[in-house]
Amino acid sequence: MDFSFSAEEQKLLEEVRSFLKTETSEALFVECEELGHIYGGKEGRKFIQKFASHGWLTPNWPPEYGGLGTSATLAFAIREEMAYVGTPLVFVAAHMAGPTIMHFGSQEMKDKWLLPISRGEVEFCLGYTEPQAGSDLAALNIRAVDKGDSFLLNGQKTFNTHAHVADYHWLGTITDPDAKKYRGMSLMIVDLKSPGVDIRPMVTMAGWQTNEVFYDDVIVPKENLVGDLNAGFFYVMHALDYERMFPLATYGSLVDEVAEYARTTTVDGEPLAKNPIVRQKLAQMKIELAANRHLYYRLAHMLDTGQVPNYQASMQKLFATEVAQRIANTGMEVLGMFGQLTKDSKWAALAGKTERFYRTSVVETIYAGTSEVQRGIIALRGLELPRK
Amino acid sequence: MDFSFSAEEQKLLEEVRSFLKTETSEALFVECEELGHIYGGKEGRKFIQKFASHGWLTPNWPPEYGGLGTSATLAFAIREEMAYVGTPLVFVAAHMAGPTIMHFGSQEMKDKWLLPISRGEVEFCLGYTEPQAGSDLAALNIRAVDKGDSFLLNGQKTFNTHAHVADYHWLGTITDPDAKKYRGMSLMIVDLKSPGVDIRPMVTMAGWQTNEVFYDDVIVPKENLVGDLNAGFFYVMHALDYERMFPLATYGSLVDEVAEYARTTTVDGEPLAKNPIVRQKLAQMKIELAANRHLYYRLAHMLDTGQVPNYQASMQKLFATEVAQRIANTGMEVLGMFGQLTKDSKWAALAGKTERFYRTSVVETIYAGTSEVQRGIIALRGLELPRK
Amino acid sequence: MNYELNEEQRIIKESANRFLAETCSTDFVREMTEDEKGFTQEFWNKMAELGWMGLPFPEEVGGAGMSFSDLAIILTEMGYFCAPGPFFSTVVLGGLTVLEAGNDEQKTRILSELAVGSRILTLAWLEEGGSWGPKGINLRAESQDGEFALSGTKLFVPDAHVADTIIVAARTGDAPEEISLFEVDANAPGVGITLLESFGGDKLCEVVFDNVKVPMANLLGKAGGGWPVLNNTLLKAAVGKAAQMDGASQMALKFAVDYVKERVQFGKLIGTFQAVQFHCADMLTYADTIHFMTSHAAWKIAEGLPFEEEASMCKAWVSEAHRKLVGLSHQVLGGVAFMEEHDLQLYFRRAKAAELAFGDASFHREKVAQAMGL
Amino acid sequence: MNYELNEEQRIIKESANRFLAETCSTDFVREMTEDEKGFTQEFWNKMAELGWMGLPFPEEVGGAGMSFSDLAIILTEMGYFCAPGPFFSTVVLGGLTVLEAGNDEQKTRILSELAVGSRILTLAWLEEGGSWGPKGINLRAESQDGEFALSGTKLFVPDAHVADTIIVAARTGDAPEEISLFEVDANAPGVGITLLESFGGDKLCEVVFDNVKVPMANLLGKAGGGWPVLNNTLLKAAVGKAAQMDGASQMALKFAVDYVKERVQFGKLIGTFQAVQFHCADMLTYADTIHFMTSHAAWKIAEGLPFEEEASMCKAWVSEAHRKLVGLSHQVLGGVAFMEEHDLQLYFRRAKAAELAFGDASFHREKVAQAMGL
Repeated sequence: MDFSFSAEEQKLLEEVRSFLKTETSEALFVECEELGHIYGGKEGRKFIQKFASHGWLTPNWPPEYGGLGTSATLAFAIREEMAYVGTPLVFVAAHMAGPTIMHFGSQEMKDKWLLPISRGEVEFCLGYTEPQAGSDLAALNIRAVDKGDSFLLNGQKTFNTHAHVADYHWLGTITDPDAKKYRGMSLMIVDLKSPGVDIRPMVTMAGWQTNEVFYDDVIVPKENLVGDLNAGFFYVMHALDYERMFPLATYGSLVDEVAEYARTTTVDGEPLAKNPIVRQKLAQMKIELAANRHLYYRLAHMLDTGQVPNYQASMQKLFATEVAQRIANTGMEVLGMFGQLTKDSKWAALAGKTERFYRTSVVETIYAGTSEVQRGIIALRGLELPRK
Repeated sequence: MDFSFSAEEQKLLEEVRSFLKTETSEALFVECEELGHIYGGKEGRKFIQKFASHGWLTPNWPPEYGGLGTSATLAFAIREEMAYVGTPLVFVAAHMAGPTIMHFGSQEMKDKWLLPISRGEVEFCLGYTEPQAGSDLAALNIRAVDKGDSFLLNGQKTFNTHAHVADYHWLGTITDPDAKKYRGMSLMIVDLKSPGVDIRPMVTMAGWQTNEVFYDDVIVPKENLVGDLNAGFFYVMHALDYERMFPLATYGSLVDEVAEYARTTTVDGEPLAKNPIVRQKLAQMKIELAANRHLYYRLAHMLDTGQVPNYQASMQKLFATEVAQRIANTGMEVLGMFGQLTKDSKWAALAGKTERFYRTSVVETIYAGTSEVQRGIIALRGLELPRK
Repeated sequence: MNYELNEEQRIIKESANRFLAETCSTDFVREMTEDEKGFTQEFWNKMAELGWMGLPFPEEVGGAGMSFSDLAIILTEMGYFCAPGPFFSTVVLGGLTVLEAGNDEQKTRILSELAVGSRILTLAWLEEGGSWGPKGINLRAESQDGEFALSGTKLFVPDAHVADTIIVAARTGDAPEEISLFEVDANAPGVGITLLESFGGDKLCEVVFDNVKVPMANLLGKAGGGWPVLNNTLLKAAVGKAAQMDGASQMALKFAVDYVKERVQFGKLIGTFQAVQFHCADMLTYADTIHFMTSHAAWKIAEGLPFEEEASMCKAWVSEAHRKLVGLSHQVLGGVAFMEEHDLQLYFRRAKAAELAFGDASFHREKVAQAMGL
Repeated sequence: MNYELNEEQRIIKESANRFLAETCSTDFVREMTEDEKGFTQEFWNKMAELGWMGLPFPEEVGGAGMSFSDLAIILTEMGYFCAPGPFFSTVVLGGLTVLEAGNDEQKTRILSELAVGSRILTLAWLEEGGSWGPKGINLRAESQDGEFALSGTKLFVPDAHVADTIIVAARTGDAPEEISLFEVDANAPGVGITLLESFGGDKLCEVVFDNVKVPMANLLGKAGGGWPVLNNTLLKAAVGKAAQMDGASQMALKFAVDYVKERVQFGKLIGTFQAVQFHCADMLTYADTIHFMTSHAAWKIAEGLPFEEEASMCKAWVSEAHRKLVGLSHQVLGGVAFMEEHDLQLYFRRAKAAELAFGDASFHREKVAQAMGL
């Protein structure tokens, strides 16, 4: 057992921290907000390309594809640092599509995509969910029909966060409608500027934007098929095992800020921090963050030792997102009436961060596999409970 | 809406309270304990017969069968009073078998059983569960074969609390093994002194005794069949709707005692009751007791207005038993190290009541329909969610 | 014991439900949330015509002489539909305080206007310190030249921006509870009102009092005797807020139940999944206990019985149970209800605002502990 | 970062598991729970032969010079099997205190005997007041005629009835933290030991000190300097207790999982019901987090790093998570495990005792709050 970073890892993390401190400009955050709390505009890309130029976007990729060949642990740690300061965190191209291309893509595909991705030059967005296929990926309707050199795509996706600023869609689509479920789906890369693609904004209750994407006779060159035809479901599952991680440091930063608020706010002549109930609540959040941190770095450790995370990734997602909701709610409780004031309000505490997180936290236990889906995976895969 | 007892009800409850205060002798509790924390010995029967002589054992029965013709509300309230002082509470004869006989029994059966039951002269015990049929009553194995004037009974029951002191078994048994599930079960009254009945003690982790009962060619006279042949499952379900109630006052008394302990115990120079965390915990228990009380009296109100409790009874059972577990645990938390000492220990707090309740509380969410069964009923019957 | 509404109450409930179903669509609610004023005169006038404003006040002052339980029924329906506007501020916060503390002249004058919908009231008590107790009230009312001069800042004053009259809790002495209540004209010189942007969808204001002159006659109740009145109003308001949550719970439950009966995933209606069933079962249990705890506290108030402990038990329970219920509804509805366009978010926002209003669960548990003699 | 045991630790774990599987059946555990002494000399000697007693002590005093992490592995396996006896009292409470506070003579003398299993130790610190802090220690040690005289009563002293040596925390001054530690012969005149009947299955004692004379040389560490040492030991003991809960969690999980894979109700294996699956999933999540929180705190101690915050985070989390895990196991097993004859009740009892021991979750959360600068 070893719960520390190596000296080398620490040094690199120190550099990342210092970069994040100096390079996260006001303009970056303003742009994000204007894009519907979504990173991917000019400032965002400038930032991430500079960040990526150190190899930090894909640190555990091999150097030939633009990585540093570091441990997964370090990659996980870097994401925690990014999460803590509130910069964009999940890069579909670098963190989901890239590894799948690396594992399953043709040499041509690797050569074409991996270096630009590692440099932060192209942005992808995820295209799995459809209205009737939320937790149930076997229920996809979108069709890609083989037209020789290309596929002809028709259908609809929903909850495509980032689509309005991304370059490409990392799309799951039916390529064999007659196949048994899961066996007729393929992954392809679709240029979002293709004729026939219609991206319509959807606004969430957290204020940030996601999108519906409609495909009407969209042509996708065959070279954009990822790996084998009809193997998409397998690739998605594989990516889930390898790529799922939910750094909770964003919410961790809220705990720190709420604790600081409690230390510096006086109620009835006493610092809020001296209220035993407030103390219990904040300490509990600290403890749950610590527990999550172990579930998180266990995944990295497994990757670093050649193991494939499985139910462990579900457990971390489940745990992290439920903690996230408790943290947001605890923040609202500690801040009291002041917590409900939004950013622009004169009397807002913590610049409205708490109420924003509180709204955002609603979706945490829903997206990327609901808590119910995760508990099922833990039971069936982690404990091998019977399916029937 | 009206949340008060009538003046008449209050007066009668006052009498009950005063009776319980003076008539619950040390000898009664000692005997109970010696019988494996089970009521039904000599002292117990003396007590209940005196109690019943006022009509209080079956207050809502019609006077011709030994009741007072009161509201169900009053009957529910009397049981709360009994629960609070820790006297026996559930009488299978008076509270489960009797009402079913009244609804479905022949006139002969009513004439034979109801008055003695209302006077507390006969004790029944429940005989539903079998090793393979816990939550699932459709899985009974015990067989009663028609032999003309009688049934011949063979099989086994388990978790028959009270069997070692009761006179009769209120038994669910298969009478038509070829019938579809639920349609081949009958209820009958079996004399526990019959030849071929073997009662073996089972000791629970709470210290109290329950029993396995083995039937080996036991003869049961036909007149002991309750209502129609093969209609037993219907009767059991009907009784559940009408007779389920879980007065929480036993645990309520623990809350009061723990609160008193907190008021009178000083830790680090301050009364435990001044500890804000202790205050929150005890207040929460008080609140949950109040919420349960409404679910409880709603059932009485429904009965008094000719409605049939359904999911409402499941909800009360579910809620009450989960609160019971939280109360027992809260008691242990407030008492700290002293709570784990048992009754005979010199330093035991509250004479070990807390640790005893803590052990007992384990089974609350399991017996008489697990919390899982109750939640299912609430969803399916209360909200009409789809079965498939 | 009787767990059902009486005939008259059923009629109140049904007519309120019918009226709001017709007039208070969620489109209207959304529009009013964006609207600076937060309600339309038309909507307000209709409620007044229905006699809602005067419902809990004596007939002598133009009210209907009905009980707090009856008022709670209206509030429940308003909660069910997220009805906007200063009804709660006017009737519960303002009206009940005047009824409790005002002299005959004040009661007649204020409540008769209130009852016909021509006077909007609110109550200003919270300040910067974030305290719920009397020590948190530091806005001073200095007595000078036969009048009072008020200076200080009140926060979280609901609907002050549209109020005609603000009842202000002000400090008139140094002892902790030396608080007095004043009827203050919202348009008086020196009163500065600013809307606070709040996520709950309600209209909370900062109200700055800059040497605002208030005539002696505008003192409500005895000088220095304001705290018990205020405390009383705030506990009633807590129960009134619980009634709104009661109604809102029914709607959040309905969203979920309707959805799980039609949404298919993995080839099945999701309502057939045990996990979904259990979430819904827990919602129903929360909904029923919310309803009973609220009804009980309201009944205590209505009957003129001591209601403090029941009010705090009610607010403590309902605040958390309602939040959890709405959370389960979100969980069951999944991504669909995370969209701004789904109405559940309206309830989610109001649930938290209602939880915080008039003391959250911890605050009221502490009050229950006091009542338990701890 | 490395979340796995190293090779040596795996060997320790496997051999401990093998030994206890052979020698420590639950029949034995039940027998020892009834037994007044609570263990057999044979069992004790075997553990000593395996080198368990001396494991965390330096080689100079006959120990194995291994780390607290290694010790935690042994404790985990002991928790898995509910191993009885005064191992924890002797090694963790007694031994680690001597190691920390003792001078060379004391360390050599006491620990070398401890390491071969010929001296049983325990620690007496709690008293009637129920306080966990130094103020709760009121048993006085009066210095007179070149020795100390101890008078007072200690409670909840584990295994005192079989101990050779009791380390006693006594008050030697009036300042809150003026506490000193003494090595006291359990058989000294004036020492009166009574077993307390406790539901957890462990052996807790009342120890009365009636003017017990203790030579100066038996002072452990500096006079008045006992509190930091004691506090240190108790935090390590909290982590050690968590290690036992870690092992116990694995067994309680195993009971449930084995059962749901074979128990049929409603025509199905109950492990196919989503509700049962979710209970089991939550158990596994508790088990994994318990394991990591414990391993981390133990590692901090082993590495000689500041461990106070991790120890308290560990005990706060594990105390509650383990109780909930055992509760879920009970819920899944149903009536079967409510029977005395099912072994889960052994774990249920020990779970609560372990939760209370060395401070419950609230106590340690408060410590975490302090560490957070709140």
